Amino acid sequence: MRFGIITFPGSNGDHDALMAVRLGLGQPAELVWHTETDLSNYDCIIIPGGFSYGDYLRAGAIARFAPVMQAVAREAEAGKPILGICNGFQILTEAQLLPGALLRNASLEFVCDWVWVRVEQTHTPWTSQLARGARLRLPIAHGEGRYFVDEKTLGELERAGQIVFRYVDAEGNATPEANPNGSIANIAGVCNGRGNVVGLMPHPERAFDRLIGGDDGLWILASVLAVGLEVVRGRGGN
Amino acid sequence: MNETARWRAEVFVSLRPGVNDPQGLAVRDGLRRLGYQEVEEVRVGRYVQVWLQAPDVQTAERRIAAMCEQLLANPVVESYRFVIEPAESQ
Amino acid sequence: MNETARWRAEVFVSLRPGVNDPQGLAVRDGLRRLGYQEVEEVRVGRYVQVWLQAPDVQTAERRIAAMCEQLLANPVVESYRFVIEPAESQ
Amino acid sequence: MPVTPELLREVALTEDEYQRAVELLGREPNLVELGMIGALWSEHCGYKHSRPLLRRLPTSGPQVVQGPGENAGAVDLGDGLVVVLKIESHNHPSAVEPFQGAATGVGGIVRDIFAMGARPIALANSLRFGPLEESRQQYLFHGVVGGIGWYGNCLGIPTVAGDVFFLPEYRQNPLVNALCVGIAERHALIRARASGPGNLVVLVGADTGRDGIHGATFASVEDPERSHRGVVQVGNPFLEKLLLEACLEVLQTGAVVAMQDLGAAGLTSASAEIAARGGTGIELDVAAVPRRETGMTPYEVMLSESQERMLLVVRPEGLERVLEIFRHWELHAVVIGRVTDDGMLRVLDAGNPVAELPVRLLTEACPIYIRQASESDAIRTRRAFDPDTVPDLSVNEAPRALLVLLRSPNIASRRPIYRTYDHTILTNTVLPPGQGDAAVLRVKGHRFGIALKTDCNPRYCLLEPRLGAQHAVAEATRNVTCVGAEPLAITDCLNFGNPERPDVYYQLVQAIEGIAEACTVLGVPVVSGNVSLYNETEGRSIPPTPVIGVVGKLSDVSRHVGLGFAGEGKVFLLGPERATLGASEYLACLHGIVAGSPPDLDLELERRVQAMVREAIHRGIALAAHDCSEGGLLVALAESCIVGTIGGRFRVDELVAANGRLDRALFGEAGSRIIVQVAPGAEGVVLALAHAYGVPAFELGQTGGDRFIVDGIVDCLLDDLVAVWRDGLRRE
Ligand SMILES: Nc1ncnc2c1ncn2[C@@H]1O[C@H](COP(=O)(O)OP(=O)(O)O)[C@@H](O)[C@H]1O
Ligand SMILES: [Mg+2]
Repeated sequence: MRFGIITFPGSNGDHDALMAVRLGLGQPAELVWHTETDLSNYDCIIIPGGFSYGDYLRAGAIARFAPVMQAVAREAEAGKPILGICNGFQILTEAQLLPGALLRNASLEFVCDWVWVRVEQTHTPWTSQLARGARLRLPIAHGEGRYFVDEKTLGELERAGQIVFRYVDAEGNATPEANPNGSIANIAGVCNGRGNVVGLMPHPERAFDRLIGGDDGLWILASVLAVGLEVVRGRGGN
Repeated sequence: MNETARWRAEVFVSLRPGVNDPQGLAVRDGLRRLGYQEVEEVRVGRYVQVWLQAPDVQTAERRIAAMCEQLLANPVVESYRFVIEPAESQ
Repeated sequence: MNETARWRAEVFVSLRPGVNDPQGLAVRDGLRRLGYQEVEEVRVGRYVQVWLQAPDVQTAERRIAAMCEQLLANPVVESYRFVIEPAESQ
Repeated sequence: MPVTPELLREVALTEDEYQRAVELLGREPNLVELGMIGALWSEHCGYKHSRPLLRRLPTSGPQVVQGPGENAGAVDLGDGLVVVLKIESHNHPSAVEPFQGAATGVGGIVRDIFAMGARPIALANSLRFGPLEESRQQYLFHGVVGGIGWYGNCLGIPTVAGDVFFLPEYRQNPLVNALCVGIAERHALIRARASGPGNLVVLVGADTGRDGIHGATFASVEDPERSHRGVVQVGNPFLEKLLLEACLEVLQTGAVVAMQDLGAAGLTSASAEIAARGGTGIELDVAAVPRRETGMTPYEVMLSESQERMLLVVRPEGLERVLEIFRHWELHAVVIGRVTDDGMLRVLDAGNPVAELPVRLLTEACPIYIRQASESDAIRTRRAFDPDTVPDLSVNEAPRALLVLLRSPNIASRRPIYRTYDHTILTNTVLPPGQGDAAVLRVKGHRFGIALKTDCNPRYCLLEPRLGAQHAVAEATRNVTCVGAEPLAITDCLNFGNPERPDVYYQLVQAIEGIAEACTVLGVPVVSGNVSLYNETEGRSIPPTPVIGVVGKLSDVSRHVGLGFAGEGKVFLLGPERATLGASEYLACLHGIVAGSPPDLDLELERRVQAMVREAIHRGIALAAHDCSEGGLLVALAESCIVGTIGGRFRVDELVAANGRLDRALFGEAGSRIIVQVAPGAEGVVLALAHAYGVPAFELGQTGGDRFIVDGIVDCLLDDLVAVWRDGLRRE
């Protein structure tokens, strides 16, 4: 499966995503510069972390207007698996390809740590190989990760199964102490209505090897491979 | 644009009521600790000054409103307000 | 304080002229890329709203000025300006 | 032009220095030239007090690929790779605007690393403040930590190590030292030497504004706050990220002859330095320099310290390709001049000459000062204090003393700091901050890894600078050893007061001697560094603070250990059994006394202890290792239990007997001490190893359970220790 990893000026997680896919998954991956307008070559797309355009104004606000984002919107519409990580998640919400907004952490501080998240939905291509309720240990590193939607939208997201990950403690409970940034309802990641576009604040691409603290992130990145396999089968392969 | 003038817009962006503003809380607490007990509430937003060319104030207003909608504010969580005045030309 | 009223101050903090404002540059370039070619310069600062109790507007002004000096702005790189108006009491 | 005393003060030249310049030049310099000479003859650029002293540092070794003199030092790692390292201070700017001051400090040191053609892979920082109880110190602390985090996080370079110390003497003069480490292919290292007359000088990055004019002289004058408001700069890490990527890409073209970052004294310093190293001259036209502000004079353009700019020397035939790459990264790059063969730095303004100075006058003719050195009586008196005159600790008071120390800002958990630094980005961080005595990073595709740490106990240095500096080298290398790495090289940052005062000059001389001695015995060369003098306000100077940054190599990165006890096992103390209360954290925290003589240091023993611990880790018989530093033995044991989330039961009666006092045994400090947890069954091997290396070893006890027990002295829940240690840096 070919992964396209989008690089904006100021992206800094692009290389990590590339390494995670190549070294962790053993799949081909390429960096795609933000001026690119055609993403049809890739089977799935990652919008990585970083500080696109310095995160000036609001994280992701300026990047969402990059030429490549029109192509992203097209592919999202077409149902291609798209994963926004950290700054990528922020860009996707700014572009309104995902609901809600990401605000400054409640602590007002940047936070870098390892956290537990619980898988809430498995109908997305990025969680298809995980069990509902499964816990993953992943790094976070962000200053604007406080997920916000109004109460009404929150109810809709719950009902539509769009809440994909929540911050939990080691026992799997979504407690206030387990919430690193003040996100509403401990939300760590969401998807669009169709489920193919997923955004999350934790960094699965930084957890692909035990030597650097863990490899739970591979579950997320590898899930999409299974989807790819189905696509190939559907095309009449074996 | 053959006949234009120079304008300065001041845009005030703030979080919508109902959206938590931890920075406002922190500033409020900081002020109280410094002895400003009379402070009841603080909200922190963005103050953006934009200098632009436009033939008339109506056009300038229209353009600034569009910039706010598109980029300067995020309608999901923020509201904005602006004022425009002529700027001395450079 | 036995006879006080409620005031709302709007404080506008911006970087002093001449101080590099990378955020302003990024926003300016962003706006231009979006087609707002008429934008000449952008500077991004803070917009702080403070609700406070004070017996009269002079006191409110004096207090707000002191808060700006002490906490709301860093006089080394920033300048500020504020307006005060009566706020409806809570 | 009338040369008034005010004018000379403005450019920070003395009357004598001015006369020297006139003599060398054979005429009076004009205003632009005077500004240029003043900037390059400042302490910051010219090292006029430290240069002769720095010659005493050992700088060579088989591993050294590049010693001092370039933008950064470089050391061989094997497999064709080198590690590049450099530390730098940003003390004065941080005192005035802590957030931006610290942020731009990170920006500067990162540029030094990629100017060598190395990709930056990690950052560290060494910080000093006044007492954290004071609100102004909290403001400085939060500002500095915030600025460091912001810049590094935004750039995407992990900040993985550092050290912090709080002492009243830093109240007016906080210290902010930033260290960056990069990796390069040995053959691709680039030097900042402008060679090849006719080659083009290209300026790339931020537009030039009136930022920090005279920042270099400012950093060499006392009391920044009063005299130099308004020179603060706002950093742009986003632009720096583009610059970093673009510069590394441009080097691949082979068209770049030299690269130099613009730091203190801006274009003047950058162009003079590359010309001096290349033995050439340079001609620039300031009219070509892109400006952020209108109406700037040539003087301002030449001395502006606008951040995020680099100077390159490019072969004409490769120019188009180079500019093309910069365009791709959306950066401004322009040709502003060319290399000449006449040894002159010539500045034009739209073709009209505005300055013409011999390069050597700027760089090599800088006056050198050797000052009177004498120790202050006050310090001699303080050192003579006998800690035995304080009453010994009673057994009942020991648990409380332990809690007081664990809560001390000099000992408490650093998590509130490093949690705000991205330390997982780049996916190389094997031992993150807080987990080991040094950070460990892997190098993808290679078996080896590298370790990194900074250290300096300013109390030791205050009371006895030479010994204190030796301790700094010993502690930093020991920390690197404690994760299993062999110390490879040192980068040092010498933070001192005004060297024109005999007592400060004495400290400087002594500290440099101390570093030199320790480096020699431990076999670790100094390959780069930085000097920051005049750190004083109203005649009150900071304690001498020679910060030592060490980079080490693990031949097999998977063979590392952390500082936290890993499950159950026996614990040993390696190193001297006797400790000292003089200059200790214990005396300061429990008795309010900063006096006495720091622990003495047997550098030979230090070398053996470190070698032994590295071997134990390498052979897999040490499961954890932790250096005993501030707070002494009991604090070190508690820290290893806390980080390992496992209790333990220990006994120290032998040590109490040997030390003659309970407080000295429990909380006294000493060099060359490491506690190790030994793999079950390997206790005999460790003792044999200790014997073979001539290292004293004492069995301390056994880990396990959820209580922290020292027989007859302390018995509490480990969680009670965690609670105070965790929040010691949090003050509201
Ligand atoms: N300013 C800092 N930035 C990042 N990490 C830091 C900083 N200060 C301390 N640390 C980390 O916290 C841990 C404890 O540091 P320190 O107390 O200096 O250790 P030691 O006493 O063993 O030298 C180390 O992992 C160190 O790298
Ligand atoms: Mg310590």
